[in-house]
Amino acid sequence: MEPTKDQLLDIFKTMSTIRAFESKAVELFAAGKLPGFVHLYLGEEAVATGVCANLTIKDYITSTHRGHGHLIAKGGKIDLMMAELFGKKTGYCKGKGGSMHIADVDLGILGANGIVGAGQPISVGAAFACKYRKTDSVTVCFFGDGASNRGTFHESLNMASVWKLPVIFVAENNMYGISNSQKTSMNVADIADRAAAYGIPGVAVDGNDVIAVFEAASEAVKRARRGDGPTLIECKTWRWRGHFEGDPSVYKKPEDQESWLKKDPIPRLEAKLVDLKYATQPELDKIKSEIKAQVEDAVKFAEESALPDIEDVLTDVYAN
Amino acid sequence: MEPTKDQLLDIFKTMSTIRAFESKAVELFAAGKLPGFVHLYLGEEAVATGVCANLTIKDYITSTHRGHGHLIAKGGKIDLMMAELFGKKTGYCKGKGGSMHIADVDLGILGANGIVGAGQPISVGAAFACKYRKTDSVTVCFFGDGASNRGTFHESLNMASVWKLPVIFVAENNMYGISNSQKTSMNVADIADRAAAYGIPGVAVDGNDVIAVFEAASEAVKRARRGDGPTLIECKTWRWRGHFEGDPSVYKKPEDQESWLKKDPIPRLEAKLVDLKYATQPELDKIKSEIKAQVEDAVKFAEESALPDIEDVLTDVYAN
Amino acid sequence: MAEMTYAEAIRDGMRQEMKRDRNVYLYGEDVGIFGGCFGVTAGLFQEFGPERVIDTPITETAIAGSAVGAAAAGLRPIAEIMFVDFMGVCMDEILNQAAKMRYMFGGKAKLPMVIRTPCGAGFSAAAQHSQTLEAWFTHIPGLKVVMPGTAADGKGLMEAAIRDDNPVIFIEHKVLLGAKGEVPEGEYLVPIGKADIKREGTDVTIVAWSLMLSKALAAAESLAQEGISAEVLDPRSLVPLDKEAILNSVKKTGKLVIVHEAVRTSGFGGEIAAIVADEGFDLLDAPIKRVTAPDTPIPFSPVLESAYIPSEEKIIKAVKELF
Amino acid sequence: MAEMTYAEAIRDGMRQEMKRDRNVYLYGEDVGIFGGCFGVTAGLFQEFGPERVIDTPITETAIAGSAVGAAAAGLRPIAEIMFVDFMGVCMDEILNQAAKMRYMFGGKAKLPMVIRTPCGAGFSAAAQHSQTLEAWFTHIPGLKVVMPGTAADGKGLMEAAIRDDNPVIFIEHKVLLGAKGEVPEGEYLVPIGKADIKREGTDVTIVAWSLMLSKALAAAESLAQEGISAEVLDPRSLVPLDKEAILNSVKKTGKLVIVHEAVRTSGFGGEIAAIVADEGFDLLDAPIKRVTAPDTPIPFSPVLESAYIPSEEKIIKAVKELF
Ligand SMILES: Cc1ncc(C[n+]2csc(CCOP(=O)(O)OP(=O)(O)O)c2C)c(N)n1
Ligand SMILES: Cc1ncc(C[n+]2csc(CCOP(=O)(O)OP(=O)(O)O)c2C)c(N)n1
Ligand SMILES: [Mg+2]
Ligand SMILES: [Mg+2]
Repeated sequence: MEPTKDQLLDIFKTMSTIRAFESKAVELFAAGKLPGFVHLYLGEEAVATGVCANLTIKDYITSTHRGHGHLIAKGGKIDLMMAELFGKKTGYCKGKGGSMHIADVDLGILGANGIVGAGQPISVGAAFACKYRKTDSVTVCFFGDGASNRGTFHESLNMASVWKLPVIFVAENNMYGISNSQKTSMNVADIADRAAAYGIPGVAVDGNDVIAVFEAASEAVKRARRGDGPTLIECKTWRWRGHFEGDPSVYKKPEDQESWLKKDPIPRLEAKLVDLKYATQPELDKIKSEIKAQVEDAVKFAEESALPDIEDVLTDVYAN
Repeated sequence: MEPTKDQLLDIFKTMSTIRAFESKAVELFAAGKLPGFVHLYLGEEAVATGVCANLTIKDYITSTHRGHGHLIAKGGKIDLMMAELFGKKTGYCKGKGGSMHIADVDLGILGANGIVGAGQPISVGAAFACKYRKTDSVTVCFFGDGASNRGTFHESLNMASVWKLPVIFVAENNMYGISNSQKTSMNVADIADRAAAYGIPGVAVDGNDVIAVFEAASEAVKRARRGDGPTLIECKTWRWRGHFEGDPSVYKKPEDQESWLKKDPIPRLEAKLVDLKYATQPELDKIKSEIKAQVEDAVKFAEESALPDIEDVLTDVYAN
Repeated sequence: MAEMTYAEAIRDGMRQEMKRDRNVYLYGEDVGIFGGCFGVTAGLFQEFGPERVIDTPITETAIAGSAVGAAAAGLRPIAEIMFVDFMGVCMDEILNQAAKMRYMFGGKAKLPMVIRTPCGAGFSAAAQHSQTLEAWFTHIPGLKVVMPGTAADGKGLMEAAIRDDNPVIFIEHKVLLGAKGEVPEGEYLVPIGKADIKREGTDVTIVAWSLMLSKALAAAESLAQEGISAEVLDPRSLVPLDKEAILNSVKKTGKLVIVHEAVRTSGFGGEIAAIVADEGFDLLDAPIKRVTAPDTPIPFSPVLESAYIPSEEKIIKAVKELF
Repeated sequence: MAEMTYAEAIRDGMRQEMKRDRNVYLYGEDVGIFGGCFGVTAGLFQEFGPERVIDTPITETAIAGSAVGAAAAGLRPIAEIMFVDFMGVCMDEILNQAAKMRYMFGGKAKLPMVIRTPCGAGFSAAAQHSQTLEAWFTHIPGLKVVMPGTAADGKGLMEAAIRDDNPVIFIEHKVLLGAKGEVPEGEYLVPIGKADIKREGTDVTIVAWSLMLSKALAAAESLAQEGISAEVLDPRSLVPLDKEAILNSVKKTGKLVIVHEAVRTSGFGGEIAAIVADEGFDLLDAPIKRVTAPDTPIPFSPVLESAYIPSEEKIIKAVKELF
């Protein structure tokens, strides 16, 4: 199903928010303000956004180490996220989790995850819960091309398939797992082809074309809500930055980087919006600068927030 | 490639040895002479035999909890095996391993294995060693339909494929993993179809037709020796007995059991041998009774062997 | 009270909670029609149906990982891992997901899940099907670790584990499954974190759990005949550990022997010894002894296996070394 | 002697053995061109080529499992697991295959393999990238467990680990990677199983390894200024453990403090305490103290993380409690 005008404008806002958030994170990391590892989603905005535009607050997602985009697309609050990146008490996890562990269970966000592939079986469990309760909620599992080689992928897709669970597996093929090219890590061109091993539909789309992503996800979500089981969607995209901030990406070919930068999903969407007369370029530019201001506010919130109390080390280990 | 007369007669002997060994194990277990778990290969003899007839002593295999057939087919000595089943000092593992851990590294048998799927990555490592050393040895990895759902399957086939390793993955689809039907454990009819997920050939054969198994394995072994990488072969067969001795198999349909018993691979091979005039039935019967006598000798050897010394508990933990 | 086996009691605990709360369901390999590899779940499929008693493919990683997802989404899964030996297959899910999610999320998740699994040697099942691995789980903050040694505790701790809002590793002992005991009928809860003095005594404290409890009790009987009065304390849960109960007992007896079936090095006995050697140092009037399996894999042959497993005799010997 | 960092020293140890023996090869995620996530393998790809320094897909299970197969077939793999935190993914391969194969096969296999992996907090890498999990491996008979605390030991133990015919878990500390020290050039072997007294003293024994060694040494310096003479003992390998060296030191000092970065409960400190509380009970004139991380996952925020990691101050405090 094609996105409506409202949907497409929302998609634009979400992609722009991710772009602004991540661009700010580049700066903040370089300025030494963000502790730990930071893995950015720049260039991949269309994937999370196109998929999550099909979800409601009652649906679940599992995310990865490269999670900011997924979280924003699922409704995560950028001030709480930013405060978490800063390790502040007001952050999503009270400063205990950091970039790789941001979660908002009330929004159905079952967490970024520092373990490659770990979200896959978790998504199966969340989808099981929805089916068990006879709701029509679905779960989306985001993971990378690298994660597609982990055993968790196989066990999770198999289990989801035999139990016909409402889960959509979204392989974000950004061509690399750290320094390892997808081409040398697997002997199939399309990760989507692996769906056949589980008797489920598999579809590969241009992950920089948000409408293509939206449409594929829309099909898969409908199928899942209908009770027809999982789908594997592969979105081909490109990680603009190093694996983490600080990685000079020596393993990438400059010409590849260059050609992918030209496929930036945001101008592409803007052209479409203008073309469809859903908005004028000045309107879009205005939205973008509003979003940038929101991100600045989030940074301000984070910077002004208090650090966690030392005693907090010991709390939140057990419930009750 | 079709098996030669000599090969076919050898195959007959091997299958008959497995049959006799396992039939004896049924008796011995019922008589309380075999401690621990015993998982029998009755009815599946054509798989291990047809595959291993293509191997030499320099090739490797990894086996499973249901390993007696693989071990015999790869040249394992039935007296040392039997003594191990009895937990005797003269057994393959000095009584320390038992049925699930019999190994003969000098014969290239890297062990039966109590962990479902564990042989898969081990086989990849052995195949890697052969390639690294630039020998033309290959490794065969036997595992069940149930094991085809484990994460190890995925990681191993993927790694073997991207590194073009000389390994042949043999899925013994005996239709059950303990009580779980293959049909409800995976959503594909043929396990062989999963080969496509790794860009390697996959072939499904009648696992009760030893010639079909031989031919498929022959192709795969040639391919591996040539340096063209792994193959997945699925052999459809049936486990005659319960999962382990003592399991009444309530989950099997009697009519399925009955129809599969009729597909006994040994009479089928006998008919072929007679047909091809490679042997007369009386000659074959004579071979079978000789083999039975050998198995009786193995039992005698095992029964007369000494138990391990208590002090042996503490030895063989570390080399040196 | 009713006489039941340990297996029946644990099953009854599951049944009580499944009747009480529809969010509780049970799944694992062959737990349905087959009734579980050791029959612990027999009959539950018939009673609760295929929606709540579910066979899985052979995929421990997906079993444990999906329990995390289901619990985070509000269910209360009981997942069976057929042997504790197979926990290595799903350790990441236990270590990095189940145990840490709540803390990493700043307290904003609840993971009410139980992983049931049997441990122990005694059936000549050899090195990959006979281990006792509780120490690993006790080294993972965020988990609770429960190891009942009697039928009644099996039931009461199972009900408590299911109601607990944290991931609980519930370790059953294969050799105990057929052991009978008096078990309260209907709802029955044993608090997690409270030790039980299974036998009072004045001369030495023996701490033992799971199967070793019964061996310690038998040893205590023999010792009584020789004039040594042993107190036998069953911690029942290792995390949380009822440290006070142990220290109180040592205060009375001045001597401590710890018995476990796991291999010696880095077994949970070391933790208990370390606690007492610190906080109870002044209470001790003799070295702390541990009776454990040796540092070897578990051998197959029955003669070797029975030499391997800690025995009543070894407990008696260790106690006597202190007098 | 040459001054090198701990990372360079470990790399040099690998290089020496790779030059010496063609059966030695190195593989893991991003160990090639990328040089490893922490740069430890930088340059080895260029030196030894793609046949001997090999990038793998993200498949810890296949990495560890294939090391077992390759070792059984006669090679001497060095497999890298990028963080010790990911060991849960391949615990079955370590627990049930690598560690047990020799024993299960009645002594008829040799598994010369090294699994290298970095541990430790200090980079705000949070709960899934900062753990220190040696205790698990010490609870698995059949493995050796090595944890160098200096550059020289890093090199010497690496060479020894590669030549060892058993599976060795070689745990590097991320914070130490850049720490410099004097390291012998050329072939250099430090025997596995021999402790090293890194500082002599008479009043208290501090046992510490990996990063905690340097904190213990710093604490000892401060304590010296207050008139307390601390002996600092580095076991270097936990399995085999040089128990005699520890007992000899305690014999001299009468007091024992154990320091480790792992969480307290069931950390390896418990094992050492238990050994001394048994075999060295009469040597002790004070309780045994442990300085460890608390029983919580590792928090992200630097303020929390630094409160979490055992510090020089905490070591000093623990020692002073004994006087
Ligand atoms: C089990 C596990 N292995 C290795 C890592 C280290 N690691 C973190 S991200 C990453 C690459 C992941 O690649 P991919 O799945 O393609 O995701 P991307 O980073 O490209 O988004 C690796 C190897 C990890 N975190 N977990
Ligand atoms: C990792 C693991 N999970 C579960 C088991 C218990 N188990 C032993 S054999 C078996 C069934 C295996 O089925 P399959 O792979 O089809 O082999 P088959 O027994 O049919 O030959 C199971 C579940 C195990 N040994 N290891
Ligand atoms: Mg990627
Ligand atoms: Mg099967």
